[in-house]
Amino acid sequence: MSYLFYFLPEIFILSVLSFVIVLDLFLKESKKNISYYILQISLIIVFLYLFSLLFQKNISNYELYDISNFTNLFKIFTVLLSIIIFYYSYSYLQRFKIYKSEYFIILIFGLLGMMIMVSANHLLILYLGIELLSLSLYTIIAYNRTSVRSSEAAVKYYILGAMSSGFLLFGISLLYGITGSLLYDEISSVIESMNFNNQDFSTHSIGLIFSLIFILISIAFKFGAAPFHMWIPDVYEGSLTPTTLMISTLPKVAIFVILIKLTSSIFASLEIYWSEMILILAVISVLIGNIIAISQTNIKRMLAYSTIANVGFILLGIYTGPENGYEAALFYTITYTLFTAAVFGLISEINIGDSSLEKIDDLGGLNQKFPLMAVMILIVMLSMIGIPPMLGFYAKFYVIQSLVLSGSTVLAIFAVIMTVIGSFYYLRVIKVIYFDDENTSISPSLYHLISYVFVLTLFLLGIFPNLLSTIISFAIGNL
Amino acid sequence: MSLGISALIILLSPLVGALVLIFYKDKSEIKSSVIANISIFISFIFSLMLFIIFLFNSSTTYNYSNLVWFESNNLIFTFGLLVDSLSVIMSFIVTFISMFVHIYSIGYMKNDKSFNRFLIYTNFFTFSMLVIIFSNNFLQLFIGWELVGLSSYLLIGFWYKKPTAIYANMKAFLVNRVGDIGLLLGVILIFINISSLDYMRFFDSLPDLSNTSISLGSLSFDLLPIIALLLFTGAAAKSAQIPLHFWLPDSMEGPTPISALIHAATMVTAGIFMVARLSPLYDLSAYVLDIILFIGVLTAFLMGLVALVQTDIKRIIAYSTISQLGYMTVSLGASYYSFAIFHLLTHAFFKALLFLCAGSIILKCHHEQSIEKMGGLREVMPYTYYTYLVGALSLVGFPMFSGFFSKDLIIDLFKFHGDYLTYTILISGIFVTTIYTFKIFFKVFFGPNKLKIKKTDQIEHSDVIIIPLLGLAVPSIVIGFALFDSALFNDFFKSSITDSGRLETIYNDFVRSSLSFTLHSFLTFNFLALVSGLILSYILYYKNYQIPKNVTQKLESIIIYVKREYGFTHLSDVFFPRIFNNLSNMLWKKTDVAFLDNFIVNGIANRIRIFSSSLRLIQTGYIYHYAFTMIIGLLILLLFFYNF
Amino acid sequence: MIPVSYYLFISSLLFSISLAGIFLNRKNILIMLMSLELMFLSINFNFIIFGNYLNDIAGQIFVFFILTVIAAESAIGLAIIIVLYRVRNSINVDDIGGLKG
Amino acid sequence: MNQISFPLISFLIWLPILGGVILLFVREGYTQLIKLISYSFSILVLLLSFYLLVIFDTSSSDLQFQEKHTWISSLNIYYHLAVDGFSVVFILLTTVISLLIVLFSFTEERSQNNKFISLFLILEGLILGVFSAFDSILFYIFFEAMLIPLFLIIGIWGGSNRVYATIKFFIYTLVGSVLMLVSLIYLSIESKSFFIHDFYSLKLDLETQIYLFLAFLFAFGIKIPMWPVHTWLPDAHVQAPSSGSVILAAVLLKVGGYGMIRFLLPITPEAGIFLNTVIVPLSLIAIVYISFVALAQTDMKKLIAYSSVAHMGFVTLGIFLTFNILVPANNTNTEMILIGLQGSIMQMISHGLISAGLFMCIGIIYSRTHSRSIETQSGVGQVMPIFSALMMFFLLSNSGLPGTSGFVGEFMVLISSIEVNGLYAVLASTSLVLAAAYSLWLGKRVLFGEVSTDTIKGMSNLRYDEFWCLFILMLLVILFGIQPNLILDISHASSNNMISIILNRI
Repeated sequence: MSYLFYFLPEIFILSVLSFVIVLDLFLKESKKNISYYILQISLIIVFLYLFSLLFQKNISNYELYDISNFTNLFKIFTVLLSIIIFYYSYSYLQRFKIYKSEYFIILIFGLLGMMIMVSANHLLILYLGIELLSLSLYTIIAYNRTSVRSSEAAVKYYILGAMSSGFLLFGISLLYGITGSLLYDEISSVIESMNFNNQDFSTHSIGLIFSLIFILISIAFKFGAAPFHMWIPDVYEGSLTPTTLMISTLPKVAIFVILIKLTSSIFASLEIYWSEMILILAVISVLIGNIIAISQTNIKRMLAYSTIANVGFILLGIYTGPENGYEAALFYTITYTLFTAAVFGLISEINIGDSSLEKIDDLGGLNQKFPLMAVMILIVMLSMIGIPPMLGFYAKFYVIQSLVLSGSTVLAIFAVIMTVIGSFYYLRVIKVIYFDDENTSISPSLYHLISYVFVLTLFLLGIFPNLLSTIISFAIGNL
Repeated sequence: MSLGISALIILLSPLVGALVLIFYKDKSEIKSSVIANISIFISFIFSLMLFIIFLFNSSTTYNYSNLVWFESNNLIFTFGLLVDSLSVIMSFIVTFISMFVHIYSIGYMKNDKSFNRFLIYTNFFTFSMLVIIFSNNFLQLFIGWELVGLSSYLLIGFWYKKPTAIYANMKAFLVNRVGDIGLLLGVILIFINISSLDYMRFFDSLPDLSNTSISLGSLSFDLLPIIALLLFTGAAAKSAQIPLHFWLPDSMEGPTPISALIHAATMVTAGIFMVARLSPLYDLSAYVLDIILFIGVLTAFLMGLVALVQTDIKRIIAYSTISQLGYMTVSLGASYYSFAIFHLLTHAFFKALLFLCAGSIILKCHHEQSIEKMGGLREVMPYTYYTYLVGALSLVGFPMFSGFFSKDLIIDLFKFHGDYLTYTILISGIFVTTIYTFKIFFKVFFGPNKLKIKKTDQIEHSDVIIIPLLGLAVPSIVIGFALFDSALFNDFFKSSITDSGRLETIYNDFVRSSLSFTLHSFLTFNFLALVSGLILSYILYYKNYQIPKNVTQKLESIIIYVKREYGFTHLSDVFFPRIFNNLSNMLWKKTDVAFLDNFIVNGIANRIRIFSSSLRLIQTGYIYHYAFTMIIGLLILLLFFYNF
Repeated sequence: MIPVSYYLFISSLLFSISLAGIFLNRKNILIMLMSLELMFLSINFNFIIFGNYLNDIAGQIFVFFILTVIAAESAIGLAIIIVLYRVRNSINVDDIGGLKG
Repeated sequence: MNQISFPLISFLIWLPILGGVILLFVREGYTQLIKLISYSFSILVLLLSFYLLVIFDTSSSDLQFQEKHTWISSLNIYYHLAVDGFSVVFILLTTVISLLIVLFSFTEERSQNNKFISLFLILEGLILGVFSAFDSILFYIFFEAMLIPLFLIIGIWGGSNRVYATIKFFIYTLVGSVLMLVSLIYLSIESKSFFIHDFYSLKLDLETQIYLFLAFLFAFGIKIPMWPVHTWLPDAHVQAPSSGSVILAAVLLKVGGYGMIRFLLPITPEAGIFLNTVIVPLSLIAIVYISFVALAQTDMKKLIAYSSVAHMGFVTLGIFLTFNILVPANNTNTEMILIGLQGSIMQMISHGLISAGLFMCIGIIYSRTHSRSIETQSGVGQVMPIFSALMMFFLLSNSGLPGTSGFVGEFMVLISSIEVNGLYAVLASTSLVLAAAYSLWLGKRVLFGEVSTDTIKGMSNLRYDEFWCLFILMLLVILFGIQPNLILDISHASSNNMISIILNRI
């Protein structure tokens, strides 16, 4: 039973969940926020516990469930991020008087799903994790019952998501049929043993490529890579800002981890194929994301497209292969996630009149009224463009460097040109904030100390990126 | 007292004066004029001293340079002083005239609210002229060259409210800049070939350079003629030679003392001075001398004609200045540099005198400048009358007047060498000169007093105006005679100018002595031309005989044509400005804004924007389209990798 | 016995039909749900075939998991559709196009 | 060699930034406090830079006062600061101009003055960073970061069309610099380090060199700016507030020239020769064509902006001609080329001072009449005589009058150009006339003539602070005109070294 304590986080979260669900029934309307606090505290506990796990020596790996330091770090990151997300969501829901404990319960379910899926060493577990995540996402998008857009977004995401999990399953079934196993290691060794090359057209190779394509597509869908990105703008726009905040950050990291785990274990010997596919997806995503984002007026939608572009960048990083590409991609993912969290957090704290911020132009002249807020957004936007000394610059730098290293300088140039085009729409936000006339109906919520601290930390990370980069390389080392 | 120190004092004293004038609190006319005049006076005294020293011992030269401008490895640019007979005589001229002009301006510029500024400019001008004169290297020459250009710019535009003035000064500066391009390129050519800008180094290395050649693109030239030509363009611009002459007449917009100082006596002769200074170079640069000669002759004659048809008193004298400069250029072209310098000397005095007279006339006539409107001023202003007469006789080269010695020398040169074409042209030049000079004389001082200017019982002007007139009249009479034997033909320039040998021969075979030269001159065509010119202008302008109508009709068109300086006026005032204007506007509006900016730069941005707004339409919002795109993606990947 | 490829053919056919059902359907969302069900059934079919073919139990087990998950999923789906119907009184596919561009 | 105990250069960079950050938190109202802080910081920095100059060993060409600390270990990027001759020259220019700008910024009324000045201080720090960074990525970071403050300065305090101008400026510069980033990364991979001097010893084949060359040329050519990519400059200048134009023209453009000397010359000389027939004409076009364009302007700032482009043409000419020492065919005298290189540095410095003066003058007129039109305004000279004298001085030195620093650079560049090809020299020397034409035309129209409008009649006289800004600049211009050695000595050893590096490449 000794090894159980590696699963303790998941178990703990689960038990807390069941407790809260029950407890919530017996709480008065006015007291319901207690369950929020309980969940928040339990998250913090989990965070600390996971942190302590980092320093465990002799971590024996289990064949079904992966508890390496890599996944551990990932869990730490997700939990940390979800604490912040919880804070933002809570303040938002309180402000708009739509607080319900279920919101957080569902969030935690999603978190659990992610933790499971990244630790999965077995395709079934992976599937279950992904489904757990997706189901909670479906519901949380539809959380805002009274809004047409929210439910519409939910429907779209639901249909397409189910479709994509269908793809995933189809791929898994093919894989299972060909290799006769569901364990990562076994599958990879079997494929290894097949050692076929491009000339080989056996049913096996075709089946393998098919399964690869199907699995990749479903991952690409969850990741939001073009041309499987269609749900992203609608969902981002449709759902509540904190929900968007959640959707745009945590799942991305989880899916990214899945992607590099699959590509580095199961499909390791198929690199010639998947790198090509990822390249195609990456280029399309960067193009579509950056270009369409220019003509957006709704800030959430604009950020959705920018997400697609960023995903393209991450894929470019992965394309360049395990030796240095993964590190670049991981760095990029982390940076992207942090800054998306920051920007959506800031957006969620700005009211226009008595509704939340939608149009970019509503930010007009924020600088005159709330200079500090304006500076925060400025920092975030510049980082998203990739202007040094912001963190975003190093992310782009990593990716471009790995591209040049892998000899595809043309791609590097393409990437930087796209960065320039991308700067158009980020600059527009800055322009609206700093150069436009003041929009009187702006009113940030009162308590955004956390976001100041958060953004300031990010800024300092940009000045001293060494910390982050060392952690990243440590994580990749433990993959 | 060493030459160097005194030269330095001569050089710096005006500058110090200018600085004091700038920073001294009290700007009252009295104080300012005292400061200015003292500073000029000091440098005059010293240059007079030097001049006398050199009269007795002209062979001494003093070459001193150690003030470093900048250095790169072993290439060093320095400032320095070169004191020899040439620079001494020039500094004597400059300071002398500058001093009298300063005195004169006290009266002339009286009650001008920026009197102080005027004196600052004139002091600064004197300084920068002396920089040229005493420089011992090309760099300093160029710097002084530009500085005199600057001060002339400032002084022409002194009355900066007058649109004509600020137009004229800009024109003057730009034309001079055109010349400066040549000068600068020449200087740099010298530098890159001898890695130094020192005159002496240059003269020493001339033999080596004489057979080097440079290539511009495909064709290649001998080096020295190119350098000589480039430098001469600079000289031509400064000394207002055709085709770069047209700035000088307009420059008369400036105050009259300035016309006397800068645009008659000193600055415009800088070109002549430079060529004389570089006589070793020009001796070696074959065909360039012919070009110079040609330009000189052209200028001397044609500009005289233009002077003939002018009516503005100052413009007439200006054109006559140009033609006199032409005479100097001619003698340069004949490689008798000393004669040019000699004519420069005499011309400086009598032309300054004439301008100052004109100034006093204008002052009397309440700034009326057209001679047609004047008349009968003989009784009103006797001093001016007599001094003008002196100046006029000296200008036309009446024997024994100083102008005669220098000018007839130049003309007889060609008789001596048997170049009769040039000789005739120059003689007809004299004829013309005489006509217009006495045209002014008769029209202004005789005839009816049109402007009704009363003869006041007290003196015509305050002393500060009369004294310079007299002070300049004296040398206009005597200096030619005084220096003819003692200096010019006494190897005064031997140490600084290379034509002493030729001087020897011409002196022994032709001139013999000043007296014989004078007496002999009464029997020459020069004198004939002079007298006939005198008579003609007496008939035309004193007796006012009307020439028959039809003749005037015939002449009318020609006169107009000549008035327009044979089309130069049109070229400079209409043609070039228009060309520049259209060209620059075209380049700006069409190329820069329309093409580069709007088409390329903003064009790309707009195209991206349009592309984006059309691309966003693929996001239709319908689930089945989304699903469809997913499936398309699936199929594409499948097909792409199926036939691997 | 029947070669496995036949079964595979059947299942892929089902899969494709379900895909077609999703993007050809212009009327009712429920039909989309049905086609999704069909899709999962085809996948289950796959798993069972392979499990049988490899005579390995994992495939069959996987099917059970899928079935349960699908059940949950369609429950949520229906719930969402009800929400949608509440706010807009129609579950017609063509009416769901508010978010676009 | 020549090490000192405390990190002088870090102080130079971070002090102004610190000052700027402090200013951000000062309330707008406390003008005195703002003045105190900004003056003290900028003066402190100025003194530091003088101290740097004093203890700088001009005889040696190697890096001095090095500070090297690991910064991003996984990328082996170092926090590596140092100075050589080139750096010191530009550092001094920056500190002097910045102080004057701070002085000048208080003469104009504007909202949020504290932020305005704090942005300037931050900008100053970043520029100093550019001039002293020797790790290429650190250089790049400063190079890019400079955009941010100026972007805000133009955008917030700019004129009516400021948004267009500032975004154009931003994107333009970004396009150039990202390409440079790629080539820097390429170089770092080749040389296994980001240290700039390690790039110098790389042996690159011609094709690669050409690509790198074009990338760098694009980056710095936009910054300086060179001919076809100059179109951001007029807009940026016209829209920027006066102080913004001053720092833009006086210092930021020089970053381009500095970068060319640092990167183009030593890293890609063969490419330089290969493309010589393209790039030298570009500079000549900049000189002649842009001078004509300047003639057509009706807006003072635009005119001066274009004249800046023309003057920068001389800088690039001097730099590009340096490649010719590698061509054995036309046996060029290295000494002359060296003079040309030095000349382009001199030209940058003098243009820094002169354009600063001119933009301040225009700012002074604008702050009184709220118009920059050349057509409608005239006769300023009668109302503000002293001011007009100063402005006339700057205009004349802008036209390269000997005795002012404006002449020295052009003279030196002309020397090297005539050494290489007489035709270049002939074309370049036309600027003698053209520059005079547009400068004097501006003076003629605005300063001279009758007073045209009542606003001009009502112009208040020159204030003391304004006067001192201009006066100091004038003194410097004259000083460097008479003693250019003061500048040239500093960079002389480095230029020599640069030449030898280039010669060693082949």
